[in-house]
Amino acid sequence: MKKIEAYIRPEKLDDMKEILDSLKLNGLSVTQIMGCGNQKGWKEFVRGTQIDYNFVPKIKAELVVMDEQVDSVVNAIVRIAYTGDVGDGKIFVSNIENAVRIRTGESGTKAIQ
Amino acid sequence: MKKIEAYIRPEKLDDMKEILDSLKLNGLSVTQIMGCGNQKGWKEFVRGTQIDYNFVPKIKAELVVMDEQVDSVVNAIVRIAYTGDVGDGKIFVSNIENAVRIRTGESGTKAIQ
Amino acid sequence: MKKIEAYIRPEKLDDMKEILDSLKLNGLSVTQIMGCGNQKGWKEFVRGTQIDYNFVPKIKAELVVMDEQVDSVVNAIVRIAYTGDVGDGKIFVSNIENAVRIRTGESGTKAIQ
Amino acid sequence: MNYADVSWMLTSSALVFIMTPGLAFFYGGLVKRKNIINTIMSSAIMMGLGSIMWVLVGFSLSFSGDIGGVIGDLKWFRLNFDSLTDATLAYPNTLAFAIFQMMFAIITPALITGAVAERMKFSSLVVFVTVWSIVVYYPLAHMVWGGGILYAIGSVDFAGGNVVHISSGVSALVLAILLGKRKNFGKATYHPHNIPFVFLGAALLWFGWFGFNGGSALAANGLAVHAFMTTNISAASAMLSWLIIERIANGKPTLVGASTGMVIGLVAITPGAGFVPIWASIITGALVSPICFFFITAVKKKYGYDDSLDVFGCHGIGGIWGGIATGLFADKTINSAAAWNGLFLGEGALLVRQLAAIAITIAIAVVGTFIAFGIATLITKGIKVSYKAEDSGLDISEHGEQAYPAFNGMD
Amino acid sequence: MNYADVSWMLTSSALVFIMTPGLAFFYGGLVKRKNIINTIMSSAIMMGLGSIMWVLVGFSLSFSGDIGGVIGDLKWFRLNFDSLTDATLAYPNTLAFAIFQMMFAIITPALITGAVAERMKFSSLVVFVTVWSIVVYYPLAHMVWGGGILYAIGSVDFAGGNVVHISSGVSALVLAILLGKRKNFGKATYHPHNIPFVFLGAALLWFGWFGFNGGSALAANGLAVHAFMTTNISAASAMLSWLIIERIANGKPTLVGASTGMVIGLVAITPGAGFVPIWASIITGALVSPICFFFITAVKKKYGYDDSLDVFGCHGIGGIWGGIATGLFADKTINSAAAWNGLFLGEGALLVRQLAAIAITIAIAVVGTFIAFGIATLITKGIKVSYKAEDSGLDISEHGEQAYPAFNGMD
Amino acid sequence: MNYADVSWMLTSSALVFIMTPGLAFFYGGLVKRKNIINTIMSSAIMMGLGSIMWVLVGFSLSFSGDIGGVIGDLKWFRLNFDSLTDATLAYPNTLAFAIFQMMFAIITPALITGAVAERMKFSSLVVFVTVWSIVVYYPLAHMVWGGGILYAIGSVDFAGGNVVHISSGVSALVLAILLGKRKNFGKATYHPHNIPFVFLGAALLWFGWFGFNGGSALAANGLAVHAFMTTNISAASAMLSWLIIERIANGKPTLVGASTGMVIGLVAITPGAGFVPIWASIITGALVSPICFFFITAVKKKYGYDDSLDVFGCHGIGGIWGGIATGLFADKTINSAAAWNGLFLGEGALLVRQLAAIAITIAIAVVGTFIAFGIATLITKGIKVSYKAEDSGLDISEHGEQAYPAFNGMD
Ligand SMILES: Nc1ncnc2c1ncn2[C@@H]1O[C@H](COP(=O)(O)OP(=O)(O)O)[C@@H](O)[C@H]1O
Ligand SMILES: Nc1ncnc2c1ncn2[C@@H]1O[C@H](COP(=O)(O)OP(=O)(O)O)[C@@H](O)[C@H]1O
Ligand SMILES: Nc1ncnc2c1ncn2[C@@H]1O[C@H](COP(=O)(O)OP(=O)(O)O)[C@@H](O)[C@H]1O
Repeated sequence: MKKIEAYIRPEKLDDMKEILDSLKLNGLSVTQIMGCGNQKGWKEFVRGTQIDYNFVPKIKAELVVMDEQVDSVVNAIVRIAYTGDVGDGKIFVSNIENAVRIRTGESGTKAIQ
Repeated sequence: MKKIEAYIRPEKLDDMKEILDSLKLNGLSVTQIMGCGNQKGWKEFVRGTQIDYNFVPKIKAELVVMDEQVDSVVNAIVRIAYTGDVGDGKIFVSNIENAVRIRTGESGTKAIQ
Repeated sequence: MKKIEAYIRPEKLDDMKEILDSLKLNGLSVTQIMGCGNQKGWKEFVRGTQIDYNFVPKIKAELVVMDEQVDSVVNAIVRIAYTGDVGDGKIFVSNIENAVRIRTGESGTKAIQ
Repeated sequence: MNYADVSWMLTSSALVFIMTPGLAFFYGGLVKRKNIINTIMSSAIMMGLGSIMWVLVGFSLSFSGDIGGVIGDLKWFRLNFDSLTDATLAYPNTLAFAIFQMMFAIITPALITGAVAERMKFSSLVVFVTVWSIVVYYPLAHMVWGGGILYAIGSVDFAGGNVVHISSGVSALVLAILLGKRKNFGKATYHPHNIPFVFLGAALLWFGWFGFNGGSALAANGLAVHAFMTTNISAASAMLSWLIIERIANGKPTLVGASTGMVIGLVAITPGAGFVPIWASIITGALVSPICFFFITAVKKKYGYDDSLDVFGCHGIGGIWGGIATGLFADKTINSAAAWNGLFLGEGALLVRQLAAIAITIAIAVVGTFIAFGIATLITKGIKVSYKAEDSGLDISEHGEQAYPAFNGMD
Repeated sequence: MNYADVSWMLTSSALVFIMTPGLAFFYGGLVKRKNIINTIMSSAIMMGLGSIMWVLVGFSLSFSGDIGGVIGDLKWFRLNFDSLTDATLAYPNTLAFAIFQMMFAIITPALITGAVAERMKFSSLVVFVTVWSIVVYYPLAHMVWGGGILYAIGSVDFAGGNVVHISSGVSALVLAILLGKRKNFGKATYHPHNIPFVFLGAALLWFGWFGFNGGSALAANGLAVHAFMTTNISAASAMLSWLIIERIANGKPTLVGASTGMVIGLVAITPGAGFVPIWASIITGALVSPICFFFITAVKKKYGYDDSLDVFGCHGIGGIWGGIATGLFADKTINSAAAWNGLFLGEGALLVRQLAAIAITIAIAVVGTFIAFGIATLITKGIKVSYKAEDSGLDISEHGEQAYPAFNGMD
Repeated sequence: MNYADVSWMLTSSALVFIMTPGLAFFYGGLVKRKNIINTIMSSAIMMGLGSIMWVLVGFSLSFSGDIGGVIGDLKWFRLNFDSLTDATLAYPNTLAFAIFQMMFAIITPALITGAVAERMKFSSLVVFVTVWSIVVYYPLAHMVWGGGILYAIGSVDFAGGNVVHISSGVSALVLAILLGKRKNFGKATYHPHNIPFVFLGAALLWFGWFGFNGGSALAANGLAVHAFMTTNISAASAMLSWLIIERIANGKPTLVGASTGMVIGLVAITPGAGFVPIWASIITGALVSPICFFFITAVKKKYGYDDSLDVFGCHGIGGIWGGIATGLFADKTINSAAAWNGLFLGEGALLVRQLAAIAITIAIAVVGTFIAFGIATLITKGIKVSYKAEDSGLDISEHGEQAYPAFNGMD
């Protein structure tokens, strides 16, 4: 099993749900984060004085999937999250050694099917 | 060392603390997340119009533990987080290559003892 | 590639940005978490009655870096996050198998350069 | 106007004033988190713009002289009427009256902005409400309260069912259609992001409405007392009937529902507060909820227009029902300003005039909205933000601010 | 009642009105995030229910006629007393008085709901407050202000120490015990989730209390001025003494503490506001904090009842202390409605009557709460939510709403 | 003072009262999330402390007798003047006046606290405002309104430009400099964490200011009406001019900007509300924004002092401009309390006196702040929190509380 972590624009969250359905995935977890990358934050003016915000709000989506699903999921995320502007985000893939479904006690890939 | 990530119901958070004590673990981190799995979200009515919320609030607990502790911790989490209803959540285990305790500079398993 | 997860004091967040610049790193993601470790939480009094908060607010910083950068980044984080008091936090290092930059489609270490 | 009246009129003016911030929270809580600043600003801007315009031209156009029964003249430009501060002068030639009426001129255009929330350019909105005040609000205020044609035909409107609610509600519908839908309309119609704020706003609206309706007696007299009571009872009744509908239709009574019920109960009693008996205010409130609920859930769905926060469904429909209810329940013994009793007391003449007044108000609102929309489109080159701006939220795109910047992790 | 009085009574009524939303925020900020909607709704529902019941039967049962010194009759059903809107009529035969009193009938049952927060079924709560209004509130209002027995024996209660605070506080205790504890009671007694809201609520309560006590003079006269001042001073004094206690006991003065101190200072001065001199209001306020602090921290702990938001500790105990303080400090020269001076001016008769009135109030509250509890249990088949509903929060389980749905990540 | 005046004075007092909680939200929303409790507490504490001090000594020192034109005596200690509650007594010998003035004595020291937000020890703050009230506020109130020297020289100050705003603004600057900067000053000057709260506060301030200025007529008369209108217009005008500046300077109009504009417009009109014509209130408001904007963005940057929430930039500078504007635009026909017309009506005498009064006020504020700072430093052994406390936030370090404890993940 692999874990896919995608750091994407918040407004793309609605579309993430579609990935689940279309790829018949089992689950997804989403966190609000603040990110900083090539997109260097933004400026606000408070009473005329410039304030630099170094971090921009992003969404982190985590999906644990089976090895053979990784490519299609990553491709699907790239497709929905792409705008072409700086700040589109990144996807990271790492290894998951075991999974357990709490409700049933199943473990291994069964837990995420 | 292994990292245990448990996605559980928010109301189970209070009980997580007990696991630490009973298993003599050293630490735990908790994040609020929105999840989506077999439990497909819920409906709200706003002025009589149905709104679908695709994501339900969950808690993600992260614990880095020594290899030999993994099983007992996972079992303990399953025990407290279980209700039998859809949405109980999942636990994922992955490998951690190194750990550092900032206060002392200790690294490796010493950092989490 | 490696992922560095640092659980640090919230007030140290401002300094994290400097690490990026000084080490020429490409990105960083930050999450608010509640943590519990050797620092056992704190007490509040509500209308004279003591309430125990088991969890203290922390910041989790995630950085995916190239293998050769790990040591310098970890050292830099230790340097800025250190106060010497309980609760300074921990850093964990794990393996990342692949990375994708959504904007360009680049993958592997190119995605994080 | 004696000194007790001065005390009550100033108090009422302060109460009506706080309704606009109340509205800002009512609306602001109902939108997505990334749009609350823009939504609050859309109401707040009227506190500045509406005040200055009123003092310069608005009061004069509404209450000085009469041109064809449709609008006043500019003789009181800059409020330079005689005896400016003589508190004992009779209406309308008194500053206390000008203050009280100013608060109405502030909140009415602010009501419209709920319909276009989450997608209209702020600069366009500023132009729109400026023009709209001139082509719709001042004329209507003149026609109803300044001795114009709606007064002449014998229709009554105690505190602004036509002037405030039908006008803004209908204009909201037209503007929402002209503007077009939100990007995700249909997928995720509503996203109230802070329901306690919705309730805070509704509570401030109810609180302020005591001045709105109670102050419309223009004196600290029995009529003010009466209007205060009918106002409270209609709000209470509508809140309960809305919750009962929700309980039946969706299983659970909600706080957004309770807040909505309060507000439409207040809307519905506005034209009749000083004309109908107390028992009728129970009925007025009890019926406004099913009527509005039907429009919001069924009619809006059917026609698919994107009236973001149901300004038409609440203020337009609620105001129309209120105007009709006044024609049904008015009682001359309560207020002799009504020339006839309502239908329930056996006279149909008033009801007919109420219907005529509603129709005229709708016509003016529709035409005026087209004009204001046209001018706004010309001056600001299109009135809708880009999809990208919708995505990132109007707080960032229009105001460069985030409502709760610590929310995601910064302290 | 002259026109100046009308102005002041309407203003006071609006001020008392805003106390109920204030209470909703005071309570709502003190509960867990997942229960704020339910907590606000528990107060808000009275704005609807309390108003309608009052107009239909409440005012009549409280102020029309007298049956055995205990309750009025139904002659003024639907407020159909003569000269409905004659603002110059003497009390109680005036609509302005009915409006002012209505606001008290709204907030009193709402006070109780803090004791059962986070675990009572909303439907049960609605039944409970309906019955409770009839069996406890209207009788008490009649006994104290409608010429009933508490008036007859010569006890005094300026603005509702017995009628509002002791009645609700004692009923809250009884209901909390009958209802049973929250699932996690003891582990995590309190979870104020939004302390600025707690302060917002307390500030609105203080603001509104100027109308509550100041308006209870029923005229814009020197007594109103006096009551306004004692109200402010007792709140100020109690706030300071609470903060001093916290500083000594726990090391740090808190904002929840300051807010609590304000409120109990206002509670304590309620019965005596128009009877005791200003210096006595300093003492009344200064002492209410240690008394209530003791009950909340020591007595509650000892007996282990789950009065979620300390309604008994604040309103019950604070109200009892206020009734006693009135018996200690009353001064006939301030208000001749008191037949005797207080103990500090050498007369014991009033104090004895105050104690008797407190005892009678407690008895009525206890009996009435059992009745209302019994009826609510029967009609709604149990009044407590399931443990599962407690876990997921009453906002979802009872209202299908989340207060801040963007909180965890949705925009 | 007749009964209508009583009604208006009590209403105005309640309105001024709610300004302090309003200020608490205005300031509280502007600070970092971890400091909102401390910021609210800094204002809230005055609701207790200011009230009690006022009743004991403040009113007497301000309005009883006269010592050298600088301060009153202690004859009315504990408010024991004759005919305490006689509402018909002439000013200042009436309790209604004492109540109204009390609200000013509460909010003025609270204003200062914005300058030292996020870094001053709470205990030090309590000592500071106590001493400051005695050495700065009561003397100034006496000098201006109690017949002292600022009255004697013929300067005018309708509702507290000198007494309230210049005094607090200048003291804020001095105290901010004496206290020293925040740890991260310069890096991250501002962190408004909750902009809706900023707007809520500003809206409550505007609402309350109707009582502040309108009530300063001390009667429900034409002057009150006039002051009500100028107040509203200056706020409106300043809000608009601030937004225009932002639009030009930074591209986007902000809600923090709109809120700031409102407040400084209200500050600027305070001294002249009952002296200048309506057209002048438009100008007064329109100009205060560029003046304050310049001080906040340019002067503050240049000198690098850390006035956290721009109390000097808003209240100090805004108040000075208001005092000058009164000297420019005053019109004796509006209020004969002014002995001369303003410069625009051809007389320079008033302007000279206004400038003198401003200078004297500044001198008193500077000296008084040094004294209060010295005493606070002595008693509480240093007035600044540690860097560690700044890091963890003053809510935890000073009050042991978190504003929104559910924020990071707890329910
Ligand atoms: N090396 C990294 N480690 C962790 N998170 C990262 C890293 N690089 C980028 N991110 C996350 O991805 C988000 C988008 O990155 P950014 O560099 O702006 O996008 P891009 O260059 O692909 O347009 C950042 O805000 C951050 O949250
Ligand atoms: N494959 C997955 N990857 C990431 N998170 C998951 C995955 N599956 C489930 N989750 C998380 O676990 C939560 C509970 O999952 P769900 O499928 O509803 O539980 P179950 O089927 O075990 O009853 C989800 O809300 C989500 O946060
Ligand atoms: N084993 C662990 N797994 C996950 N998170 C941990 C672990 N140990 C510590 N943490 C995180 O690090 C934070 C600081 O840990 P703590 O033990 O208090 O620090 P230290 O002992 O280094 O002073 C905790 O609040 C928690 O968020």
